[in-house]
Amino acid sequence: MTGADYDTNEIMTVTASRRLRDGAVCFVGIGLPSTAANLARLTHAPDLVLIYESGPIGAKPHVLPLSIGDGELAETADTVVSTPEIFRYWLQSGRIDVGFLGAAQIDRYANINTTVIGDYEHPKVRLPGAGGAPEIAGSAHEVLIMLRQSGRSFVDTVDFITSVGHLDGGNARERLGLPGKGPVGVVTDLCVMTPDPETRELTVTEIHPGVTREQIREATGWPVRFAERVTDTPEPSRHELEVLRDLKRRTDEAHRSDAVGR
Amino acid sequence: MTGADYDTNEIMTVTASRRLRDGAVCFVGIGLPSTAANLARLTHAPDLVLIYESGPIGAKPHVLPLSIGDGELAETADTVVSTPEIFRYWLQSGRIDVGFLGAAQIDRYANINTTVIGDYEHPKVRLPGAGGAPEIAGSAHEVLIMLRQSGRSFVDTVDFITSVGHLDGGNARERLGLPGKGPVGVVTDLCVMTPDPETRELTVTEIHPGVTREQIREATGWPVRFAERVTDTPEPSRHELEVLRDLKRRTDEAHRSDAVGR
Amino acid sequence: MAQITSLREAVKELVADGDTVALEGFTHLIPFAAGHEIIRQELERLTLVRMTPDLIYDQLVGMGCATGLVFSWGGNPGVGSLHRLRDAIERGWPHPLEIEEHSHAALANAYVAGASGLPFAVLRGYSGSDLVKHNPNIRFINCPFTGEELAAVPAVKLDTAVIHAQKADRRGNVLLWGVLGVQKEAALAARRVIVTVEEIVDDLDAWPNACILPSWVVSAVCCVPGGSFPSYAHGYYDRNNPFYQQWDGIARDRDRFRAWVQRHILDTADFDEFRRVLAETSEAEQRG
Amino acid sequence: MAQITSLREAVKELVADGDTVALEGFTHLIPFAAGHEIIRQELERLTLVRMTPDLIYDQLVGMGCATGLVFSWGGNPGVGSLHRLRDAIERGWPHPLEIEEHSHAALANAYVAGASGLPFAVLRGYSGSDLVKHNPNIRFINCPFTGEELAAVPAVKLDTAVIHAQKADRRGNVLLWGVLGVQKEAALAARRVIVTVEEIVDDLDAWPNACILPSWVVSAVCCVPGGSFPSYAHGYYDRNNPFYQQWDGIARDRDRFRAWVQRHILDTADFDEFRRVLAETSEAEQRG
Repeated sequence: MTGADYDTNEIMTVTASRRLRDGAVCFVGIGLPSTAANLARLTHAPDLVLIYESGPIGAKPHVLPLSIGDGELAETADTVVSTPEIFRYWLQSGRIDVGFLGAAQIDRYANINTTVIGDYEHPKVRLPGAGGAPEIAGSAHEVLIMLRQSGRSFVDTVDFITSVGHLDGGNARERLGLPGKGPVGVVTDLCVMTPDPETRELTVTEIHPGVTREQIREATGWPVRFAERVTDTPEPSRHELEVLRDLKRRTDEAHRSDAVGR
Repeated sequence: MTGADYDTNEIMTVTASRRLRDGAVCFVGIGLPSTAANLARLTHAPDLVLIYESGPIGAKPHVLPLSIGDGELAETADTVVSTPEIFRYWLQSGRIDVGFLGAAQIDRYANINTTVIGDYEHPKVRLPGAGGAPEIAGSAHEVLIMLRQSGRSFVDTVDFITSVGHLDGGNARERLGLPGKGPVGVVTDLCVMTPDPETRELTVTEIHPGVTREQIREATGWPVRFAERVTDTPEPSRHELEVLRDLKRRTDEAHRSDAVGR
Repeated sequence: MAQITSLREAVKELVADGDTVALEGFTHLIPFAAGHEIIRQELERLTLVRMTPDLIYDQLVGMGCATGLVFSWGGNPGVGSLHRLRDAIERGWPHPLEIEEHSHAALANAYVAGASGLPFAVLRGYSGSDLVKHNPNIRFINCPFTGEELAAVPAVKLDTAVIHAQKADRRGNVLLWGVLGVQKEAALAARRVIVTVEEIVDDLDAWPNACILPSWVVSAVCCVPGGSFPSYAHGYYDRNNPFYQQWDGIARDRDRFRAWVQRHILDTADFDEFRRVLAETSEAEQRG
Repeated sequence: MAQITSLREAVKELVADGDTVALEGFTHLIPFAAGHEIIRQELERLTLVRMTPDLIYDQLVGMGCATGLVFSWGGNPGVGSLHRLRDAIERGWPHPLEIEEHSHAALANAYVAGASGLPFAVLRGYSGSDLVKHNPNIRFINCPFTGEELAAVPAVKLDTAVIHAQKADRRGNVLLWGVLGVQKEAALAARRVIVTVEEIVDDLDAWPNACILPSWVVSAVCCVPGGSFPSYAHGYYDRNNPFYQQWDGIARDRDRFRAWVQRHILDTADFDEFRRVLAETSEAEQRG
């Protein structure tokens, strides 16, 4: 296959999905992470355990949820517990292998902002806020982040740290006594970044087919570093693309059938 | 009817049951309190809500439970919650009108000992311990206590305060900041004692038919006081006795049917 | 014991200006009908508590019913912003809104503390988050055994909790299932509880350990079929995703929002009429 | 992922001398079969945790498997004393037993803290109780918002939790219902989890929001029908009250207790054989 056979969302989703190992317990955010996690479950990781903050444990949705608490999640889960229990018995207890998050804004140390652009008291743009992310970022053994890359979303320093990444780098997390390892990878529509082992600064380690280093530099709000060994992101397989497209088609059909007022 | 038509357990049980008003929410201990509470539910208080520490809320047992977690309680309850939830959401939250307790040993200020006779480190007799009683005694709006009266069970000072009554009397509970009013009555096979409004010392306010003051003095380990107005305990009605005896008969039959090894 | 009554009566009796109120439901069973009734009765100066404000609080905030909001995620799920909420926070329209902002974990724990009769909740959370700098109700305590530092938040204490459930029986016992969110905790953290339900039945037919609110912790039960539209009621109807998408357009513009609320809520007598008028609106739109 | 294995294997692999272990079940689903297997394998120096020690710990303590006990009510429900437990506490037989004694509310909260990954639990309790004087693990803290004083106890942290449940499926997902006690919390507060079940089925057929332990938090699932005798398994068999009454006589006397354990537990290969021998014993007694 050549790069022409899939779009940038598809390679981003497939690349992220491949980072989820079979049998892992994954606390899933809605949107891109949920799509990639379910792709993984439907391809190489059939025993991936999906937990959503609304309460479903072991969800196996046939179509993608549009909201974090869709009935589809409850119907296909092993069980559904209350939201306090999800955060207390399942996340805080350290049972989550991978916290899988999206972000509005991320900085060079993978700190996440989903709260405000500008000043908190007088925001330029008020974003939705924290949701489950701060404790997912703190307690999950590892955090995987997924978002489209641009100079506006990848900034040198976030206006507001909603959910902690590696703070100002180095061993800042250990000093704070955070239980989890924090972000281990950021998957975008252009590349994969991983924290430098020493400084924890996000560094490009994989570049998607057909993407240039210049494109990545332009889409990053700090002078982005490239690892010594930068690899080419393996292309999505035909099977992965078929499963992903089927999933999206099923999802669109399921939701098209709705009509307002009914 | 005359006193000859019922025994001392029966008048104790009937007298205690009459103190539970219809619609009250009652946290019930096993044994005598459970018998009296179910008698109330089957006579004058059909909407009495019975909660057992094992988790049943709104239990309506057809036969008396022998253990605090009998299946009969779960099957007849409105729902069954976990034991932590019972203590957190239902007792600690201040939703219980009446905490209904038994006791091994009680003192003149209605402090309860169910832990040890003698010294804690080198007990003469090791009793079962606290169970749910300390927090029932603290958090229920009112506490009703039921036990057979003797010089050994009614002592001047308990060897060990397992569950707090009125401590050393007066406004000791208020000083401790306890949310509930504490013991408001102790029903025995001889009489009913209630805490003096000022000193909170247990004082005889009702004497069962045929019982003498001398009997009560002999069965009390401190120089017991009698209220200015001591009334005669009303006799059990034929209906109350019939319901109580049916309940006991049903209970005996249900449990006789068991056989070891099966 | 719960009174079985009309939603109009329940809101009139059990919600007052200045109250602290939570209308809960985590994307599922959101009590929209009750939210509309609060708008119809023009309640004011409410402090609203809710993990996910969703459209229901966009409507209440946009109509000026609230002066305070305690929340942990304020977006239009699967769509984007809550424009009325943003307008209130960014530009103080229709009037300023004081916000207390938490994470889901903290607010969920705060509801548990409220339901448990505790003054505060303890959690392992917030470390490194700037929320700590802006919310004085996030504090830190040390474990009396290990010395470890943990976050603490005050318990949620409500004047009135409002939830929607699938079923109640004629005595007012309430059964809900599926995504449970924090509804039980919200109800048990409140002095007064209003429950709207899809149906009132003779027998709940509940399974073991079902999530039930006994009648004696509920103040009023109101039968409002469809009362959580456009969210969903598991076993009854699905989430109406197109409405969530259309809301983005309605709420973007102050005048269009006001006109929509006037026509669909203020000028309707109850939720049934709201549904009828809404259906007319969408037919008209389909005709173009 | 849970291994489906024999109880002998599970105890051999997952319980070691010196471990902190809880065999939980609040009068319901008490894992007696697993307790017997621990006696058969002659495990030592265990610290046992359990709200209600019941006969299962009377047996373990009487056989000298434990050097520590954390508990909140140690009686024979509906009958009286646990004579082996009393003998250990009052006279140090077969050897001294260190006890940490709590109230039900505190120990239940301590299990919740353990399941929640917190180092301690907060409760409104213990005020005025002498337990505070004898248990250094009962401390008091102040609310960082109101200043109110509240009790604190350390979280229960277990090496191994052992519970009995009604059903598991072939993947090792576990379903229990009825009186739930603290089993879920015990399992989630442990590094290793053994679950004995009445039956292993293809499909759990669980209802909404059922109490389920997913396979991935369970170490071993062992099919032991009747494994909670003489307690009960809701939907399978009732509590055997006569056995609880007879235990009073068996446990009163050291030699009679030892002989009973020898014949019924040490000399039997597994729980099935225990049940057969017990049946013989009671027939013999009936013949007199």
